[in-house]
Amino acid sequence: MSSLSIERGLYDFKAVIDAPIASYFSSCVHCGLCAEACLFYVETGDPKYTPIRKLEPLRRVWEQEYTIVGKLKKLVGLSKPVTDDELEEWKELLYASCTMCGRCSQVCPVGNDIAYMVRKAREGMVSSGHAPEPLVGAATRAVKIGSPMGVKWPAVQNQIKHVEADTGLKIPIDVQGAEYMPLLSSMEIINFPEYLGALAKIFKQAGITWTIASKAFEATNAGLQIGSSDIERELVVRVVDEAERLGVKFVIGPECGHAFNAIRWDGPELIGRPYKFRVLPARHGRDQLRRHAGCRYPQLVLRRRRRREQHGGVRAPPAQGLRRQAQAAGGGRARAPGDGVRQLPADDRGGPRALQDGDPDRRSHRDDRRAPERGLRRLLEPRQNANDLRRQGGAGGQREMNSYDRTLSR
Amino acid sequence: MDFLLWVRGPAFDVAVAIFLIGVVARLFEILLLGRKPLHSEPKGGEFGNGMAEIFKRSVPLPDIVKRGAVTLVGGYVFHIGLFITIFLFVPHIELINSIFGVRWPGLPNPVVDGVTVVTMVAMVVLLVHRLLQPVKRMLSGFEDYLTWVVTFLPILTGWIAYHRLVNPYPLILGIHILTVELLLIVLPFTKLMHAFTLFLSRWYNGAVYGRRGVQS
Amino acid sequence: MADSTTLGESLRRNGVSRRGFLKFCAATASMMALPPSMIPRIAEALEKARRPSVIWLSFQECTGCTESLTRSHAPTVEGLIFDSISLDYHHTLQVASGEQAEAAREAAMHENMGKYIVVVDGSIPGPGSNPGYSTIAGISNYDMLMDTVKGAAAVVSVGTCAAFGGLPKARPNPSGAVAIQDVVKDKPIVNVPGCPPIPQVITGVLAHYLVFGKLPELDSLKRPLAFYGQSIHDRCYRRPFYDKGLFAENFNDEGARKGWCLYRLGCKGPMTYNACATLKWGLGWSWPVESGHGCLGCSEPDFWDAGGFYQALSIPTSNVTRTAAAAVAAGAVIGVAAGLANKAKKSGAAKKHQTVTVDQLGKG
Amino acid sequence: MSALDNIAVRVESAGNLTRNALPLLHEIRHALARLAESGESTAIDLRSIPFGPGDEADLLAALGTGEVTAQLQALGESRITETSYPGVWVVDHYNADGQRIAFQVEVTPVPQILAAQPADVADGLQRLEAALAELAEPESRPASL
Repeated sequence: MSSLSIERGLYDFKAVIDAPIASYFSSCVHCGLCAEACLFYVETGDPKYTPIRKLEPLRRVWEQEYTIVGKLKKLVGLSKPVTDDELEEWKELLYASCTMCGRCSQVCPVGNDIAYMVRKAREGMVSSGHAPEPLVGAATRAVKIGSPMGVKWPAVQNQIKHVEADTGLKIPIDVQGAEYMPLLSSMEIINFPEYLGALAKIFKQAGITWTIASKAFEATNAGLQIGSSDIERELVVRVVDEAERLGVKFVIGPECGHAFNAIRWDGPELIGRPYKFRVLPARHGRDQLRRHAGCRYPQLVLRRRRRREQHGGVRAPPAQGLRRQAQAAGGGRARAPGDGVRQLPADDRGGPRALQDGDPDRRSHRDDRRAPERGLRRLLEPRQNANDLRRQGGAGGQREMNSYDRTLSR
Repeated sequence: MDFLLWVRGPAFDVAVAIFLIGVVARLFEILLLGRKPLHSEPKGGEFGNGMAEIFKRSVPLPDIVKRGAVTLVGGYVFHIGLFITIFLFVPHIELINSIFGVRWPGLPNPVVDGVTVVTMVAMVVLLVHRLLQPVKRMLSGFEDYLTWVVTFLPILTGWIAYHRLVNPYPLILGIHILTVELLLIVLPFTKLMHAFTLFLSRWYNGAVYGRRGVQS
Repeated sequence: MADSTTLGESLRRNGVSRRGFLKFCAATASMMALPPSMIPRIAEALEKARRPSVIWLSFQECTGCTESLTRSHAPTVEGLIFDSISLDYHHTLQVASGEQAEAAREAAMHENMGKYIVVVDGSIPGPGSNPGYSTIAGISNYDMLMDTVKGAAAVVSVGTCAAFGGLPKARPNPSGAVAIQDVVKDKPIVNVPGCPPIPQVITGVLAHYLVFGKLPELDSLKRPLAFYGQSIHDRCYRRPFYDKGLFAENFNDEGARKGWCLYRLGCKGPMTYNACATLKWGLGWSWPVESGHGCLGCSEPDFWDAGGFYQALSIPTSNVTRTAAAAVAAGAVIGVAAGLANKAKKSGAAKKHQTVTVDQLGKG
Repeated sequence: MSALDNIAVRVESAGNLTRNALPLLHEIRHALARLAESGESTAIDLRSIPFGPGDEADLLAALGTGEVTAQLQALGESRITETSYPGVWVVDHYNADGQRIAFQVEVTPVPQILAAQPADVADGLQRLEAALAELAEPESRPASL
């Protein structure tokens, strides 16, 4: 077992470059439109946040290794190799400045899926030892303890007791042959135990058998967040093993976009076979969504930071409407299933995703005490009108952005 | 005249050969990197959605229309103008007909002339924007300016040749053809390759979304 | 032989009235493609003009140029021009032959040393090729040319063969033909290309020399600007159809009958500089485009090798389709080879991948 | 000619389509204006204009025929016609074989070629005087030889 190194990183860069990535890099015309879609750029105005630039190391590896001209340039010593220092510099761009919300992938006029490439580039970042510390910690906790936030099974058991007491319903645990197996995020366990109660009520009403798996209750996949297939696979396998051992028909993914993505889409590719069960999203009907407006989380965080700086470290009172705009980053490691008035529904592809690193500024999110109920109420309406959803998720996002801008510029 | 014969003859052959070898080789180079077989249960169609995305991507998302106005408007004008000047000018149609055996009616020359001017203006605006806008300036390197020049020159020289602003005509016509040959040679090995890979990229993007059941 | 009589005297002696002289000047202006406002200057100059001696050499040619010239040799007006020059040697037209003819040439050269004009039609086998390919009286074309131009005031290359090499120079150029300007470097040269040139253009150039005593203004290919200053395309009466995008698609369609533009049928008008569209042929009767056939570009260098006469100007001269097919095949081979190499590299890199564990991460 | 007419392919009404006479009429209008304002004469060489079939007829029809028609016999025939626009003349020169050698529109009060030329006048005067002298002194003639 060797330690992480730039060589390992470069091998992984080479290994992850596939036909789509080669096509994406070949297609980029440096039009800069992805920047206009990236909240990190929009909020700071700093061009270094231009999404495609975040992939510069990966692009250079592609050019030098997989293109005719690049190989020739390398041969005559015209190309600049990707170095350890450079990757360290890019750590901020590939992690702290990207939520993989995918807005850039949606606006790119040539159709480049930039978020996909960011995910792939992180593989090399991890194996070259350039993953950020907080995510390393989260991944370590996820693998060693079972949850990125360090929530252990006894803590879950404890919450279950409370929920059972509150609702008078039994929460089934490790029931062989149950039909449904919901996954929980740490946030849901610790901050929003109502979620569990709501699930119990729904399943009771529906008369469906279900179970929580004591060895695979955690939905959050820190492997996806840090960008390591190996760790992601390890965490997925836990769920798959338990689900298949218990023989459930359905695993319910969480509201969190990352977590759902990991179990729903990445999982089968990581283990190299289809599941023996199906994965469902926590809420149906999102397939109807059109393009989503993107993750608002960084906007919030960045503006808050700026505000703090401007006020000499004293935190200014949040402008009215700020909370309203606090759209979910999709759960991730720090978010509840819903908070703001206009929770942006995640789509099945993953939707809004959590901020990977940096200052999640959790407290600000929890300022809104009503949020849990709102989130739950939504959850309890499993089939919303599709048009309604579209409005919220599509054009609604733009409207919000405008009203938000107005609020702040006042 | 010797020059015109050279650019219409051997030089054109060489340019077309390099262009086609480059494009085909590049496409194989890209496609052969392959994609991993997928095991997750698909939620929607991959192929159809990918194909649809090729067209749908041409419509910009309302989110960035305002912020990216110069790029979008300039880009649209320039690309449509390029299409018209290349494919709807009668001498060009004849050229295509001689190689591929298909022809179609062209536009009246004064129309193409006007479009050419608009196209050039759009390109100059885009260049200035590239030089001034921080993101574009940061992203831009030698290749970006090179490709601008090799794209602009054929339009400019063609326009000059049409208006006979340089005499004798065979000279300027020859220069025009030579600049096109330059463009052909440069295209496969620069970002101009997006003229082809754009379809791949849009398809891949649309396919991923489609497979996951997301309408785009 | 040249004499010291001026043209004005010569005309008056022939009983031509002043009105007739003015009419002659108008015709001369028109022939030289000069505007009517030049007529008084022409009259003034013609008064004083003296007859130059002209030696006409014919080399690798078809006599088409001479045929064309004789068509301009109509009695009276143009005739007067030729009455005013002294055509001392023209082996097709002169009565004398053999040694007598060559003696006439040499005599003209001696008498007018430094003042005579040499008109050449036809190309010559270049200095590097077999001189036996074309000889006159046992003298190679090259030797005769160089010998004759030695004492010339100017050289007029009549026809595309003399001006640019012409059909003898067409690929593969078996006789190693070259244009006159390729070998005559130290004399003023006027090229009057065309296959053949318009007769008025030939006489127009001579008239210009006669009237003004110097060569006309020339373009970069040494063609008189007065006749070759504008392209056929720019002076074509069918130009409006080109601009409107109305083209004949074949020689028997509606467009052809309506007299639409012949660009698509291979008209080389846009790249051809000549006066056909205005002077026309057959004393202004018609010209190729008016007769429904595209311009062949005969007054341009290498027109015979400039692609098919019936292919549009924008069409490449080589077989691009074949090149394209070969290039696609070659591209596929190169691309597959490069792609397979890439694939091998990629799977090699994937094999080198070592599983990342959180323990490693911690140490990272 | 009837045999030629039987050939299916012929140019149909191309003159009406090309309308090259129109810009020329404008040019003549400007020349006429100059003549009216400053007395400046203009001559346009019609053989340097790219006429299509029918264009010449169009132009002449548009100009029409005016009050003066003159014929000149010098080195062949010349026809000088005033058009329906006074001051605009069509001057058409032919050689002895009836081939056109020059063809102009002149915008001028009287085409110069119509006026008797000073040299010819002088010559005429000489000849007239000689003729008169001959009439007056018929006997002296042989002596002068």
